[in-house]
Amino acid sequence: MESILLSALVFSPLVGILVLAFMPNTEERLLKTVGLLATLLPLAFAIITYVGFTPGNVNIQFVEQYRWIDFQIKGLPNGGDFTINYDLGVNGLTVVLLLLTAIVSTLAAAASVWIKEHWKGYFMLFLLLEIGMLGVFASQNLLLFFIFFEITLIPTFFLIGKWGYIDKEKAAYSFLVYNGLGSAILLIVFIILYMKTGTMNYTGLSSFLHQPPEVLEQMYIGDEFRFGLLIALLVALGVKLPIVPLHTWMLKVHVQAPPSIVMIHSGILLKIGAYGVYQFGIGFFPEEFRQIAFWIALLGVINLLYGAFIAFVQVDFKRVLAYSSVSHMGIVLIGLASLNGAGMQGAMFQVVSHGLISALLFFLVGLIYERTGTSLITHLGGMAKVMPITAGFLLVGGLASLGLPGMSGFVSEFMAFLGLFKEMPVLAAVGTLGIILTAVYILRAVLGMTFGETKESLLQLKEPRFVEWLPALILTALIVLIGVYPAVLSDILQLTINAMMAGKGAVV
Amino acid sequence: MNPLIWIIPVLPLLSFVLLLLFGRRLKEASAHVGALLTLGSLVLSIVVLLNQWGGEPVKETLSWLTFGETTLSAGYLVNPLNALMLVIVSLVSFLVQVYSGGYMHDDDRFPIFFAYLGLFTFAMLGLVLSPNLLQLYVFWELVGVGSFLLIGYYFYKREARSAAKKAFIMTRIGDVGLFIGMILLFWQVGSFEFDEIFAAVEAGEISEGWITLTAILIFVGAIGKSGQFPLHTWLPDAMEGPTPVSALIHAATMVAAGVYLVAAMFPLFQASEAALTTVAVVGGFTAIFAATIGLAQADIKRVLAYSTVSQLGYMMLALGSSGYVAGVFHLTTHAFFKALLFLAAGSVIHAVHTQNIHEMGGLWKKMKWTAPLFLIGAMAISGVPGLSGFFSKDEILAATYADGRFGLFWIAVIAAFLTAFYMFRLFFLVFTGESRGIQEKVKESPVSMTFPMIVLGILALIGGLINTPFATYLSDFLAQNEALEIHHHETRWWIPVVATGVSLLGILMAWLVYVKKKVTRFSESAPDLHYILLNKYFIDETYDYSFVKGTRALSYFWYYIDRFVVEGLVGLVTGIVGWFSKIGSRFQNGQVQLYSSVAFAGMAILLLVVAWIGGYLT
Amino acid sequence: MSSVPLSVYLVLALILFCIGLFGALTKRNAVIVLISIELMLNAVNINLVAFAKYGINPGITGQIFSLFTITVAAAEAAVGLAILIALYRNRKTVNVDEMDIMKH
Amino acid sequence: MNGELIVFFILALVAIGSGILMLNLTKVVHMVIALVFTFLSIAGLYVMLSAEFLAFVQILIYSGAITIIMLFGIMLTRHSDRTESKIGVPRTVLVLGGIVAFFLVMFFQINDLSFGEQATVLHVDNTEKIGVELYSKFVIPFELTSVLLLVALVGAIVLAKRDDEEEAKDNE
Repeated sequence: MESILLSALVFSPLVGILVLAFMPNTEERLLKTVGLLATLLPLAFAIITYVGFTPGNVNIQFVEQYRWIDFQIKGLPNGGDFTINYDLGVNGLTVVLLLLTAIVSTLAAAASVWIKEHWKGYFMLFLLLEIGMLGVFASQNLLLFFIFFEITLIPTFFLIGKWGYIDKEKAAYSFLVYNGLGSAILLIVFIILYMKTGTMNYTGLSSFLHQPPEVLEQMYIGDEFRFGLLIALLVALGVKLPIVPLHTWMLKVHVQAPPSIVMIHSGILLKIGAYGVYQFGIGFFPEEFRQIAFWIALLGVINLLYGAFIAFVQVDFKRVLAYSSVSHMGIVLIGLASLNGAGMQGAMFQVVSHGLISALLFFLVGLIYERTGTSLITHLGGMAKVMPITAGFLLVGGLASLGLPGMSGFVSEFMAFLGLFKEMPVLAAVGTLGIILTAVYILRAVLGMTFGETKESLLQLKEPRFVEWLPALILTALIVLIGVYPAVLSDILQLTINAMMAGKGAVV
Repeated sequence: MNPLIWIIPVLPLLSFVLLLLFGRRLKEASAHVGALLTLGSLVLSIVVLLNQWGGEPVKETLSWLTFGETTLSAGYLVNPLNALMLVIVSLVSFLVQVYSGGYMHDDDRFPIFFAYLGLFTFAMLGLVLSPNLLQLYVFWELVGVGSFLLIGYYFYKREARSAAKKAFIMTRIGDVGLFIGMILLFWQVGSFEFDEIFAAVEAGEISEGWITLTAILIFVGAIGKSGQFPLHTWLPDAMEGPTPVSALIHAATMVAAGVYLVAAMFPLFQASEAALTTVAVVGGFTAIFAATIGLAQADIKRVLAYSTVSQLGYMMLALGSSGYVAGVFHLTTHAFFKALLFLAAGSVIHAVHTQNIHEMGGLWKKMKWTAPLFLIGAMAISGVPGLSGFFSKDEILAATYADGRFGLFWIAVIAAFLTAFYMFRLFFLVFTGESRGIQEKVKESPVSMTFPMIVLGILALIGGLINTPFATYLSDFLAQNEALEIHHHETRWWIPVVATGVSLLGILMAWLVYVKKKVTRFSESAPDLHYILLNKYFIDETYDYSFVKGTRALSYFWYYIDRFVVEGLVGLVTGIVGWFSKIGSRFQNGQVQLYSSVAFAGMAILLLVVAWIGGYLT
Repeated sequence: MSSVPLSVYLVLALILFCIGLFGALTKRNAVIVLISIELMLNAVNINLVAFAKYGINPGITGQIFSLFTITVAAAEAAVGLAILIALYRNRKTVNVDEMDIMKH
Repeated sequence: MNGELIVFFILALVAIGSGILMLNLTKVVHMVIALVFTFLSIAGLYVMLSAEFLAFVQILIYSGAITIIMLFGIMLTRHSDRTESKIGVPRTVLVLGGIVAFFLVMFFQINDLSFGEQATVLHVDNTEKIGVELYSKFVIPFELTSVLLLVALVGAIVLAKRDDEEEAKDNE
């Protein structure tokens, strides 16, 4: 039963780090090639995991469990014996997220060709970041989650602060301070949970916390206490997600970080917040979550509209995308808050879909920035004439982002709203305004860049070569695949979500 | 029955993919690829239609998406209405592709154009074949994208860009209505499938209020797509696209999708009187409203565009008056004659390189094919007896009258008069009299362009015969659908007479004003009114100042909130922390005395606290 | 039997200690600071001697302890003054608030 | 009210009064002189507490040696003999507040502290007792103290001695 597949997956980027460590710092091409190849290893493992995953089985699969830390505190009511295991495993949701992580990482590594200096350090940090992301999704206990979560923070900080644009240091600090505070709260919650329950394992915690309130009351876990924990969790993860008004750091990161890192950041790192809300918020405190679901949905709608409105007046395409991320994360919240099969699945689809779409869009931003040195919409009019393929991909990305049917964005948006309309129709109707606004700001930005008269400064541009837009093609293919035949995802997600909902006795 | 039905939409999709991938190499041949594949669809569609004649509806689905206990499916459904629409769509699409082969000949992005046409045709056929609302919505949006891409085909033109954007956003506003309506209906019925929805409606499982609400929301989608008031403004602007596109999308097929949607959901609408009234009133109002604007426009395509809006209003009016057959019938005939008119207009534009009718004139002799065909189209739309438009319009008037909405009936009659007037204004200004513009040698268009026009001309001539008061083929055919209750209303002899009278009167008026010049033009007799009409009742401006500027203002408001309030709060927090650090660092001045003072004060406080808590201070 | 109670000595020592502390913390002249510290030590000595007489275990030990204290205080005064002089030679000041080079 | 108490109050008054005088005088020399009175009255208190030897030591070392050292220190370093107290009001308040708090807390604890019994024979052969104890029971601390003094001596000399280069510079 014990397989080391997940450990191999999570730590496989280490191979690349070790190889890079013994390479000279000056060989640009070689370093980039090795960096890219190193991401293929986790990709291969992720695919093996995905293929080997049995969708019909609700249990957590590929479990690895070893005793890790033992200690004793005398005089506690529950005996005071504590054990923390090294605990890895995947369910239907995380196996998808692992694959997404591996794919986006590989493509982001491909997008790293635009990195101009210190390639060795860049790729080592990059691979370290990948370990963190894979670990976050593969871990089955809070301590491991937290450790991997922190592993994602530090490399990201350096990657932004060293390889970003003009205001990179400020963005990096902003990132670190916000996320550091978030993870501090997270750690406090985790420790409290651990001290109260004596376990860090997700399943163990869920079953412990799903006991009747009277039983929990006797263990000094009263109603207010649980609400407090849940709200603390939401704040901590809300920074990551981000929930308005905790979003300002993300704008700076999206504008200042190098495109490859933003691909990762927007594609995967933000999703940790969504995953956390799902896994911890709903998983541990289903009843409490249900009681505050309206407020979460309200926050989701605010996110959706707020981001959309502001994106409408941005002049920098990167900022448009940053606010659009805020807006799209609102859909995740909406879906989660609806707490029914459709909504939850919509939220999870949105996690995957937005990961792919924003990766695509930021890849294109990188591609364009590399050629033109700008991402200001007003400086980029009429790009379709000189770079029709790039412009075409941009249009595809934009259409996907505004939820065009046939692409993944639609499925998630549709299901999230389908879920919300069942629970809170009025709020949902207000939220649909976001669908219109999304179309408005996306078209304004994308058409502003591609259509219209071609700016003179762009006239001598050349269309990128095939290998350069290959990542965009792959992402587009995935987006369309999910959009046309969502069952590829839903089949694997569904049982996990159903199990989650059954665990809390919700109406499916 | 026919396992190859799904091939019908796939062929144009294939054309899209092929042309997108290999278009650069195919160059000229791409027109042939596109047209041939569409011809395949057309042939298959005709086979399907013939099979439907007396046959049973066909429906096949497979699971598309599962959540919770619910499974959503995708598939295809063929019933009489769908089969008819299939033929109309693939026919017009085929003809337009043939026509475009000539019209777009000099364009260097030729293959892309045909790729887009393929995408659009695929989406439109998919829409028509949808067995459920969700799939319909999916293709509904894809159709919108096809339209958007084709309107913005001349991407380097600023107007094309804004027109494309406007078309997408305006229709999306309507789509959201459909979206909400669809979801609400789903939670009432538990399914998106048409047949299950109708079964639920019939069984009375849904309350009256819900039916009305969802039906009106779905109708909002139709308003957006079919350019009904108040979401009509995008359609005239969409004329920035190439003319064949206007013929295909903005006359014959896509804009008719709204009508099709109402027709396809007709049992739902029938269950609610309020919804039907809404449809009828919106349709009737749009019919006369757009017709009046059409009176004053100078751009040949815009006149046709407003005429399209007006005719679509007619169809809505028919459906709203329970005239299911009338609406579908007019949809069919309109597809023929309006496509014909657009193609003819395109032919004219192709020849004279202007769209302003005041710069044309005297083309009758120079364009031997185009001019008579345009005349046929104009007569058909005006309702000259014997032509297709006459029968369908007559049917609509009869349906409206039979439904007892006399106000709307007279509005429709006036609209018919206005239609005849502005169509012949157009005809006389373009084809008769003396040439007014600077026109070099005007040549008749090549065969690839005239051939489709001839086909459409024949259909416009005889298309009406499928449903005359004497031979009701169409209504019998449509009546095969059991979910529908089709009203047969007795024909009143005076309605055709009135209809003929007003249309002839309109033609006569136009002749008097523009040929004989006996009557002063109303731009001179009523300049204020003309000004208002020329500016389309200032609706664009109103929207611009209310919604567009409002959204922008709101956006800036939120943006500044974000910039100053949210970031200000963040700044405040960091500022406070920074302030504390500054104060703290002031204590780190290197003087031992200060350090010890602070340490001692701290110790004293601790001591006080401990003593206080320990109760030693009594 | 002595008629002066223990607490009076202790209060006196406390007052002297406070005076010394105040001087040590607020005076700028390093010499005065040193002297104030001596005063504080003296206050402590009073306590020790008082406890030697009135404490729980009265005995000679308290006095011996204060002897040590006095010795240490003397040593401290000597070293402190030496530091002061060295400092003065280098910086030409005996003001405590100018002695902050360790901050950097 | 007996004689002993009167003596105590006189001595305490002198000690506290000189202490406060020390705080308020402006000339450094005057301050040191004021403190001499405090030291002397503390010596008197020692006598009252049956610690005659300690009283002498107090007078010798504090009133004598340390005061002299301090005066030397003042003389060697004088550039202005006034200490202009420029300490800011907030800090004075801070220190004063801390001291008052400290005083109050302590005062309430020791105000009526009494252990009842007292040593009666402490004044008999006081010096001898100290000597015996010091050389028997406390011999190791005593030796350590001598080392400490030696270190202090050496340290003071090294610190106060001029650097060689400095000397060389001055001699030029």
